[in-house]
Amino acid sequence: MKFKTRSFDDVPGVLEVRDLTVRLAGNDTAPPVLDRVSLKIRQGETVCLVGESGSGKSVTSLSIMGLLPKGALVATGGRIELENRNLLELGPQAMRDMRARKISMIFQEPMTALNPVIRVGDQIGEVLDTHTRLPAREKKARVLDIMNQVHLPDVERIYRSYPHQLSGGQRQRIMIAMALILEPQLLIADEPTTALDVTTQKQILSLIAELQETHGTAVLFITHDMGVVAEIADTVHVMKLGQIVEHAPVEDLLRRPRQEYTKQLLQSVPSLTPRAPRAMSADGTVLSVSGLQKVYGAHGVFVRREPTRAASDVNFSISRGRTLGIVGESGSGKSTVARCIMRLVDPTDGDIRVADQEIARLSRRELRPYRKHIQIVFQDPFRSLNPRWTIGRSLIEGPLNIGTDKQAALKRAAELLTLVGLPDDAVNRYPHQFSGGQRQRVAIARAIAMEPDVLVADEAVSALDVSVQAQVLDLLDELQQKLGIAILFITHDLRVAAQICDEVVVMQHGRIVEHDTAANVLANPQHPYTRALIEAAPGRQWDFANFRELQTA
Amino acid sequence: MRIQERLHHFKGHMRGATLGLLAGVALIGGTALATPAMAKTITAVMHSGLRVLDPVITTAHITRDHGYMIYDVLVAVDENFKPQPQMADWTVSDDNLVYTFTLRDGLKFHDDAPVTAADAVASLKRWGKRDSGGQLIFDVTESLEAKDDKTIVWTLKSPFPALLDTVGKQSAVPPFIMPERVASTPPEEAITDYTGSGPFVFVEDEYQPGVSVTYRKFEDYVPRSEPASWMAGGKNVKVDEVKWVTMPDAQTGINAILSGEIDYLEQVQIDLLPLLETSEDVTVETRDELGYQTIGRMNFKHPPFDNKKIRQAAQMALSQEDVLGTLIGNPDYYKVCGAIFGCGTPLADESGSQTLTSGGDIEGAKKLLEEAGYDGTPIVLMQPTDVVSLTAQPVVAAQALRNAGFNVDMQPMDWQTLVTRRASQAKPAEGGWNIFFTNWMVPEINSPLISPMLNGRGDDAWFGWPKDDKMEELRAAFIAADTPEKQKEVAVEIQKHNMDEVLYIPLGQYASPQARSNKLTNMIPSPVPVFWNIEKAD
Amino acid sequence: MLGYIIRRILAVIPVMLIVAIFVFLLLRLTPGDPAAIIAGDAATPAQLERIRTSLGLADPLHIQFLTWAKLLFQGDLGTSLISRTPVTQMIGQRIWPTFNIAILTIALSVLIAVPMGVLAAWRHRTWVDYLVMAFSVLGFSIPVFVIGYLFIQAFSIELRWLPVQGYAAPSEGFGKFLSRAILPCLTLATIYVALIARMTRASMLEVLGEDYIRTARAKGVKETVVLFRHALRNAAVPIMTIIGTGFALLIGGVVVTESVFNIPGIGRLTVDAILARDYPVIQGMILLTSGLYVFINLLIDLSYTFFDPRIRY
Amino acid sequence: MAASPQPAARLQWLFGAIAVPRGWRAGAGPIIAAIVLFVIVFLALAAPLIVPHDPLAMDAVQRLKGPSDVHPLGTDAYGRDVLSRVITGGRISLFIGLGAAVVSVMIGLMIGLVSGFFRTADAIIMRIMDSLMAIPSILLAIALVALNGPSIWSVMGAITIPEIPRVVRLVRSVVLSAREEPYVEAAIALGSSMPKILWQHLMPNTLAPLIVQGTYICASAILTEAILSFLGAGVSTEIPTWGNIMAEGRIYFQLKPSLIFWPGLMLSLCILSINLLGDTARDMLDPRLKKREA
Repeated sequence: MKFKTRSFDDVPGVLEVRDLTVRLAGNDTAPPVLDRVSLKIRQGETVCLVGESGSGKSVTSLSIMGLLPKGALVATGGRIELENRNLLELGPQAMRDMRARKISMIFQEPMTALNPVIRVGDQIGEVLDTHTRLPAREKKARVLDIMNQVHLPDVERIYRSYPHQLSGGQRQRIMIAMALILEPQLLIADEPTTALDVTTQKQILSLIAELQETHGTAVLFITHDMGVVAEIADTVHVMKLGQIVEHAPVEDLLRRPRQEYTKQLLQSVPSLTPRAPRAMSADGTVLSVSGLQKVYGAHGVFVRREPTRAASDVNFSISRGRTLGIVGESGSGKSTVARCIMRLVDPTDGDIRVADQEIARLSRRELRPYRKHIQIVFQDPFRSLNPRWTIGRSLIEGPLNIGTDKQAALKRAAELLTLVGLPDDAVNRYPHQFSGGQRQRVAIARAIAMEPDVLVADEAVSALDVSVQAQVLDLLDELQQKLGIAILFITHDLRVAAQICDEVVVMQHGRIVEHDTAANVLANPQHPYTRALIEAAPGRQWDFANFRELQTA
Repeated sequence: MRIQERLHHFKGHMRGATLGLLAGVALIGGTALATPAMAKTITAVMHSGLRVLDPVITTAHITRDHGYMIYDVLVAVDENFKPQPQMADWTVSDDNLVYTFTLRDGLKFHDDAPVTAADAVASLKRWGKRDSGGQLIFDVTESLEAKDDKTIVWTLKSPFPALLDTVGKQSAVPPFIMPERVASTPPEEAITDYTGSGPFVFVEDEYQPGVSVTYRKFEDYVPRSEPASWMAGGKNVKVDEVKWVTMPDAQTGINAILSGEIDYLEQVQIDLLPLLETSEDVTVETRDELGYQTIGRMNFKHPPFDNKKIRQAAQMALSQEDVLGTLIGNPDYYKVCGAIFGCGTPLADESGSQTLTSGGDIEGAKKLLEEAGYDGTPIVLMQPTDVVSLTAQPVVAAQALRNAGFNVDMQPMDWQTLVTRRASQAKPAEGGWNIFFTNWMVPEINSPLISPMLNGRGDDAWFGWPKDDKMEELRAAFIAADTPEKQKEVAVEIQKHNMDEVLYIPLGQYASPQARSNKLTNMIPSPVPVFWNIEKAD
Repeated sequence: MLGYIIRRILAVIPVMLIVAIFVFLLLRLTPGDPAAIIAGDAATPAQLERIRTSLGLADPLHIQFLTWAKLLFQGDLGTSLISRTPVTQMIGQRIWPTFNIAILTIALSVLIAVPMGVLAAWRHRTWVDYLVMAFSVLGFSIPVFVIGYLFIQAFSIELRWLPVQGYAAPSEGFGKFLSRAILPCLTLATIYVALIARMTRASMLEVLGEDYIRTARAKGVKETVVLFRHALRNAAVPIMTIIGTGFALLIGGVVVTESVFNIPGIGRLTVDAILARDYPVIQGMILLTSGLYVFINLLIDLSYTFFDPRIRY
Repeated sequence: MAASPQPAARLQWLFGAIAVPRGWRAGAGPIIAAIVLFVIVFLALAAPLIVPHDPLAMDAVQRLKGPSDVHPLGTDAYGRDVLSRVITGGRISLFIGLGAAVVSVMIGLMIGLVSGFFRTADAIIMRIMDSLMAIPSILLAIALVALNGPSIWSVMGAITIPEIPRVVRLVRSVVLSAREEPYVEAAIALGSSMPKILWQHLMPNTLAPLIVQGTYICASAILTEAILSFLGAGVSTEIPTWGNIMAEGRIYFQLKPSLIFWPGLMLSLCILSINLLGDTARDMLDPRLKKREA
């Protein structure tokens, strides 16, 4: 692993934040959202701010931009210095002048950060309109120039496009072009690649690095992903609950974390090295899929749309006690497969056998007795439990459907809660009283309550912070060992797949491009797409949990 | 077609509508009412909107008023209730069987054709099929024909002393003279050709049913030389144009006349008079001293009002003062009057109306009810909710009847439902009725010949369907009476008989004041508002 | 796009058919007899019966419906039973006052309400916001006719600035038109402004929370530009929708306002026709207003593509 | 049903995760509105006990009198006591408002659930609802009142029917979007039957928006009643409502403004309060707004 090692000791600073304190508006008693945060960014330096959700990373960046939500959060103390001026003291007009000229910002969601009703060329041009007086021709020339610099193809066409006509990566390039067109001294990037696929992420990261090189911009990069940190940071600040707990040059931090919290954070990062392979179990196949196909669209009286093949010719099977991972980027068809198997959507063609029964063509009514054999856990823990139902009621819904006695079901529910590591009095509580990780445990318990043969986990840990993610993965592993369930694990994250899967299926454009044991897929990928995926995984040569380079076996 | 032209026009403007919506609105054509420059126009608000243009098919007052604007009549009654020549003079044979009418010179229809005897005959015949008085005459008519262009001969089988009064009557359906081609329309079908014979021309292009109607002076009309008196005499038009507009809201009309936006308001609600009294530009007056009679009518076909005693009890419970006091309020404009032919008319007599005119007799009514053995059968009382001049009567009557011990089921409905329902002979519980109220202009009820309520022919009678042979005998006697004295004698008998049988309950008389701008002068006092003779100052 | 328009127009057919059948049945089952109105107070039952027959009201219901539907198909709405005038002609005479006043009202309302709503959303939870909200709640809470009377009392009777009633076509002079139209428009606009201002505020509040607003602010764009260039256009679709559905409300208001201000429009025509049981006119009017409602909402759906390039039909 | 006994839990069941946002303050407006509404409802309920006169008793001599000791708000055109009529009028107006709200919400809920659930029925139901929406509600109401006579019931029905399609659309849209929620999909996976999912998972989602919608319907029904009375298609004068008191008094607007003023004031205050409470409920329950607060 090659870290950035340039020393910034004698480089002039661009921005200095000193003892910045941010509080909830009108509430002086609650703990501050930011508690005396200090950081310094120097010319050309990339400072990474890492932390889990709620640690105050984004509030820090918004404070610098002067974009704290009005009436909700206020900066009550400290200074933010840029060019010897305290940004916190600037009036609205003066602050507007700073934005885009001195400091720019790009955001996490390129899907929503661009105005959907204005052509992207105009959106970039608006920066020039706001801060300069250029003739129209020159303005357009500059916009096209920056669009070329961010390596957008066919800039004339894209100039006239609306955001929805562009891909996620292209949109993020537009954002970057917009941020850098006036060559600001500081670029704040708030999780700019989190919503992107790994391959796109890689391109964007290298683009930022390239532009930083050519323009000498300082970058404040906010992320939760240690891999990204390892790839791009000069200096790292670790945040927790509104405070900076540790900061150090990147290599120091990854090799020799001083704070316990930093260590924990690093240890939670799943390794790209596959776990030790498990023995094939003797039990038979519990789920087999063959020739599965799903085609969307295509009919309608006046509409002639190209049908979308969300999945085609998908074949695989899982045995008892084994975990099969389906890995792919967004749009690869992995979720479609999961939903077909669950019969939440009806497959266009193909067979699905669960518990020795073909279920692909059963009617909804005929299907119901077979539902118990296969259960699902969804991605979003905030939406997968009925907010109006007590945990207990959610847990017994399935058992009651298959005729279990209510008292018995409730007793079982309490046991299940203990099993997933929750207090058994949780039965009488409501979902909103639990954290995301806890809710995901409840969702797992609800699925397990049916005593299924197969558990489908559809991005079940993707919305969780790494430390929580690790706990939930451990839980799944534990349950599998105790109950011998087969798990179909759908994820976009190769690290997660490496940690939990026995076998991995890689999907692209609705087709399986590679299917092998986890070890083989990760260590010796055959398909170019798989290879690209693995190469794009940031920080892949670093073993975070052990604070050292990855030891290739 | 007009609408398409407009749409086209509209589209054109929309295409160029870059100047904004306001400009667009300005340009889109509305219904432009082109008024000749400097023309003298009277803008009048009448009591209701004109919707039906055939004055023979309907008895609606507004259509009758419209009839007098554009049509003339052969004979017309003057303010002394005497028939006078209008379009024609007449002679009567000694045996009272042959009436010969001679049209005067210079009569012209609005299409410039001269008025001929044939036109008059056709008009009279159509009227005779529709009007109840006319029917009586035609019952005894031997022949009615045009002898030549100017002469009409009407031969009867037996004398009909009131013929001239009936032909010359002011209301409800006078025999308006129309061209023969128009008058040959079947009497059940409305006419569609509005060529008139009167002093004003109907301007068809500017007619908006229920909203406004415009009349232009008919330059070729030759008025008589006598001074105007009611519908008789010279109809001298002294303005260029008369425009009737409708205002659905009493308040609006008053505000409009106060601000000078209109010249004339036919009816002013008496409660609102104080608003007008302070104005120096507006005069409030009673044009028609006779005014209206408000009445109650019971259903003779169904219990309990098939019982004479119970009808009498109901009549006894009512008090004219209460009804009129609530309906009109201001005593200057109402008159307690027990005469079924209306006070101030030649036949007026108040026999048998003591309880009505002296505040009602609740105790007497209770006693009568008891005697009659009233069993509490609910009385379906129909209450119109949308006619201002009929809102108070049902409410007041219901209270009085309840006080007397009646079980009253007051059923509110709009006037349309009421007029439909009153035609139903079904049992009250099955969509029929027991009692309702309405108003008549006094000239519509001032004689047994024309008052519809006095018809005693059972199912052929007016709603309520009394079968009353005695009344029919009295009416025949009235027709046969050939002197005013004899007529009056019979009329008194009819009055007494009505109050005994309670064919209908007269609830008193009220006047409806009008408001006019002081620019208007010389308006003729008459039950029908007429627009000849009026002058308008600049 | 064309395909979409065709589909939408085809979808209108069953809707209008249901409206037609519904209205027809509703009316024919209503007690009330146009013959009685034509004949007047003194008519006898036999005379009524003859008039009824001559109007075709004595035919069986389905025959009456088919007769009407057949004419309708030829673009003929029939003839008024009362005035014997063709319904199309009556509507033609009466639609322009209503149309002009409605257009002016909508223009006025949008011009007042949208800035109000934008301001309220921008100054969320300040006195400006509360004032706008108070007004818009108040606008919903006072009956239209009371508002109309208050305006007349204030501007026409006390101040004598404007005529109390009546209507003048724009062709008679724009000033004359405006002096008579302004009070009815303001009266009608109260509820419409309340409606649009509320929706603008709600929609703007939602949009102002979007990421791209933050992006715009991060570019240093002025607040007015943020509000009107970035936010308002994104907030436009629900605002347009409410303008469309509010059209039904406008029709209701028109009926009352035309009575209060004595405007010879289609609102009064319809109420008069209902009270007189003038079936062809009622049927024609309800079909017309329903058709207009459907048409306006189709236009509004199509206008979405103008405000939001993501919407493609 | 949640078997939990605590009221807090019931609220939870009703409003779900969309509970009152933290830091949300009602402010003075809704509290005043609640007090005003309470007073009006109390007056209406207690009307027969507290009115000084029989609201129907007429007196031709005492017509259109100004305020006096006997008649604190004067008398109307029939000599009836305005104060008694206004107080009593609230009974019927509120009854019509409440009735229209409850009935249209109930019917709309049923139709909406069916429509959101059965795809085949949906097409037909929505066409009918579109048609009903297209007919201007005030014209429909006048026609309906003319059809059935101006009783309380027909006025209520005339106000209710045009509201139904709006409720149906609301319920249907909530059902359609809630169908996509993972917890509903989880329920499908758990083998719950569709009617059960519809009733237990989807229906409760509609309650909060329906309560809000119901308050608006209630307010607009009271207003519509007044407008129907104005147009001559309202409840009979024997049954006083704010609407028909105003409608009867409107020709005396310039002479005796009090005939319109007092019922108008009560009506406006009442509707204002209901609307304010509805807005408050909506602010509390609107998940989008909550997101912004968070």
